[in-house]
Amino acid sequence: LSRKKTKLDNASIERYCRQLILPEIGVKGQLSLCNSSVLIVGAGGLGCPAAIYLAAAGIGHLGIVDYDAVELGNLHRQVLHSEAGIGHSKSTSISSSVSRLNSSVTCVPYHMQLDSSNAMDLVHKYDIVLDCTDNVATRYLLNDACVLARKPLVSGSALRFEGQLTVYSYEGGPCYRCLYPKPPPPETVTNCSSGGVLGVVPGIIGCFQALEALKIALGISVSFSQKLLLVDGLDGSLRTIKLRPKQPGCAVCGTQPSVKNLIDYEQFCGASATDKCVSLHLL
Amino acid sequence: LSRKKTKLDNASIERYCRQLILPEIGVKGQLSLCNSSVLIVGAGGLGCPAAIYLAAAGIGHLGIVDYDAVELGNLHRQVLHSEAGIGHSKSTSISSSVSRLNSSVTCVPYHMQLDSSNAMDLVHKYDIVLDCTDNVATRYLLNDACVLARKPLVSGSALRFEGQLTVYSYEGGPCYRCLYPKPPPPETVTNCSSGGVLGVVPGIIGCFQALEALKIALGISVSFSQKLLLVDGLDGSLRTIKLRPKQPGCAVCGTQPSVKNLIDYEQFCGASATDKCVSLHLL
Amino acid sequence: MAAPMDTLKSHESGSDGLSIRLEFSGGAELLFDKIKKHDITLDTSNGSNWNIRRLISWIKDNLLKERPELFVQNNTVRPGILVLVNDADWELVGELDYNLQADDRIVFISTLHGG
Amino acid sequence: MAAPMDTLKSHESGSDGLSIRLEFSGGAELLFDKIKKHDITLDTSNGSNWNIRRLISWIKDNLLKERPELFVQNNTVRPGILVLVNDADWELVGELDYNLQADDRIVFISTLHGG
Ligand SMILES: [Zn+2]
Ligand SMILES: [Zn+2]
Repeated sequence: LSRKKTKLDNASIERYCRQLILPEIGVKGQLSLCNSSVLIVGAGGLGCPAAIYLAAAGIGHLGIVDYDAVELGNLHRQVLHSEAGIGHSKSTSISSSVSRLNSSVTCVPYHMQLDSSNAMDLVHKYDIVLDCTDNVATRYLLNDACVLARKPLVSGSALRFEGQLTVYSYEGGPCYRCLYPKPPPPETVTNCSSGGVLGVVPGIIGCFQALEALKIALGISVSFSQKLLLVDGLDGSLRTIKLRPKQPGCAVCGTQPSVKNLIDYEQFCGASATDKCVSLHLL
Repeated sequence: LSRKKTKLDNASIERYCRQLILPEIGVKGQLSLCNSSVLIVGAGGLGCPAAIYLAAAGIGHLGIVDYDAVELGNLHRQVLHSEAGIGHSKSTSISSSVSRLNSSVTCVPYHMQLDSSNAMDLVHKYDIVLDCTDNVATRYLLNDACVLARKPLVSGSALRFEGQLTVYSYEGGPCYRCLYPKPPPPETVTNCSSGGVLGVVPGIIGCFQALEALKIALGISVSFSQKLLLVDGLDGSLRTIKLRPKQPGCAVCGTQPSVKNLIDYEQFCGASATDKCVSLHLL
Repeated sequence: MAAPMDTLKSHESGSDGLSIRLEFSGGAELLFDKIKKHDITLDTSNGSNWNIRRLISWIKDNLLKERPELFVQNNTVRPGILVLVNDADWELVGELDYNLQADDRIVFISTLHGG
Repeated sequence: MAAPMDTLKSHESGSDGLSIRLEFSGGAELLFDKIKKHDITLDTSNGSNWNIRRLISWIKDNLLKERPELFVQNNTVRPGILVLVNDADWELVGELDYNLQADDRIVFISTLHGG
């Protein structure tokens, strides 16, 4: 996106000194972070913590994709937005919060729906992609785009008191389709609107997404490639699962892929990528 | 601190609807959150995420204690502060961020050093206390104050790529002194200034502190009483340790306590509670 | 790691049945009265093996009260449910053909999509 | 849970020594060349038991290169280090007097204070 930094200025040394002294980072690692770019798809419960911790650590370029506007009902978990921002673009809202914390980070808001016509161009521009979305169709879309563009995908999800995290298509590991070749029947899919979620659970998962992205940018081994982290906030269980390897028969990352270009994911999943909150009748 | 809420207004229903529909919360649980108060001691790497997620969830009253002012070197992990806030009080900075997200939360900044002369009064005013501090003397002070005032203490800590979390003095569990009757020799203590820390690690621990505090406020079982969560961000290990029970011989929570009032903790630990960052000579 | 602790016992305990732990999470527990953990004992009196194929059928007949299509389709779990055998993806151990061992922990997880 | 998997082997393996896993974290690893995990075999040829008291002394003599006072004081670990035996606080199993079993995992953790 721009010229590589080869030297840290004094302001950067002062800003990052507590992480510069970590032997796993040092000046060389900090330069790697400053020269890395991360695309965050979804400016919600996962995207907020992920964006702010990546910006804090000094990832040089962030892109934030979300077509949605801030609503009051988002603020219980989407902590970078504000009451004053209600009605405004979520991606711009995150971008403002990022700039207030670290003006040396270039943060580009993309106020648009990611779809098959625009995903490849966008994904090609970034080194690492974070799946912070909230629907199945966009998850398949983003997976295929990352496989085709050869970008690692750090995927998080949360619902109720539970969260899941894994890194796809990195260092020979599996992709989303290797695990889930067929989309779930639409009637089995629950999103945060209908199932609810405790805000701090995507908070935890979004932090882990930032951590894994930082390790990729630093060239440190990631912890959750071909592994799945399961967090249950209610009973406090934190479990790491060993996943299957990359599948030779996978439709997109296998040896003879049938998916060589992005397809129509709403049709593939039988579900919309833009489910809006259903209104609740509680009382 | 003020009158109890007995009913949720329409704005609250809209704001909290995604967590209201969780059966473990519901209207009754949300009222419990709105009628609870949490004191956060330390407005740094742990205090920032803890404060914002507690405010987002609707904890009615927050108190934020910190004597310090925001520095550029804080911003790699203390994500509620901003470049514009450099030089200003950290507790006020957090309080402003909280108000922007949720103006229905009363957030009181205490710009002061917690010490033996003021801790009891402050701790008595709140239901739950979060230890988000960065030094041994304040950790013993806060432990003793919480034991004497019979308040649960949700304790987090982080250094380098590692974090630790536990809940003290809750439901018959041990206190900090039960585990650590003697303070560590001062020369063995490393803080974030000298040891460094990757910002997202206190981010993860601070989120877990918020989660445990919310469960206490909701009357749901906590996960880390008499248990210690160990997070290693580098190798991705998340381990839960079974701790010793409350110790009958504990100096403060035992059957014949010798500590019945707060003592001089800097003397007890042989270390200051206000270690400031040492300047770094990196290049 | 919950490797089989005592495979000796599993071979000897035919008359007592095969005891395993079932767990449901990610929302799959909502189909089972919201109960996440079930300790069950499978009948081994006719001497035949229990593989996961047979276990899924047993779950459908014995634990699943309503809307079985949200859990089982075409004699396997429906797309979007991941099966774990002792904290490993079932693909690593033979999927439907894996033979259950005493004290195995079999977990059925719904994939989450929220964010 | 890393319970002793094979205590039978531990009793028979006297001639080969007692194999355990040592781990250091929270900064304690900085005293051991930053190596967090050490698989060690303790000499059992004289037939006597290995308890944690003897293990700490062995660590001081064999693994600890410099500034032993940052790890050991008065023949035990210094204040601020927590000892775990197979993911449980050593206070639950007898502290210094706990007798090591084959394949035990003994962890020494420095308490963190940063925030
Ligand atoms: Zn694949
Ligand atoms: Zn105590």
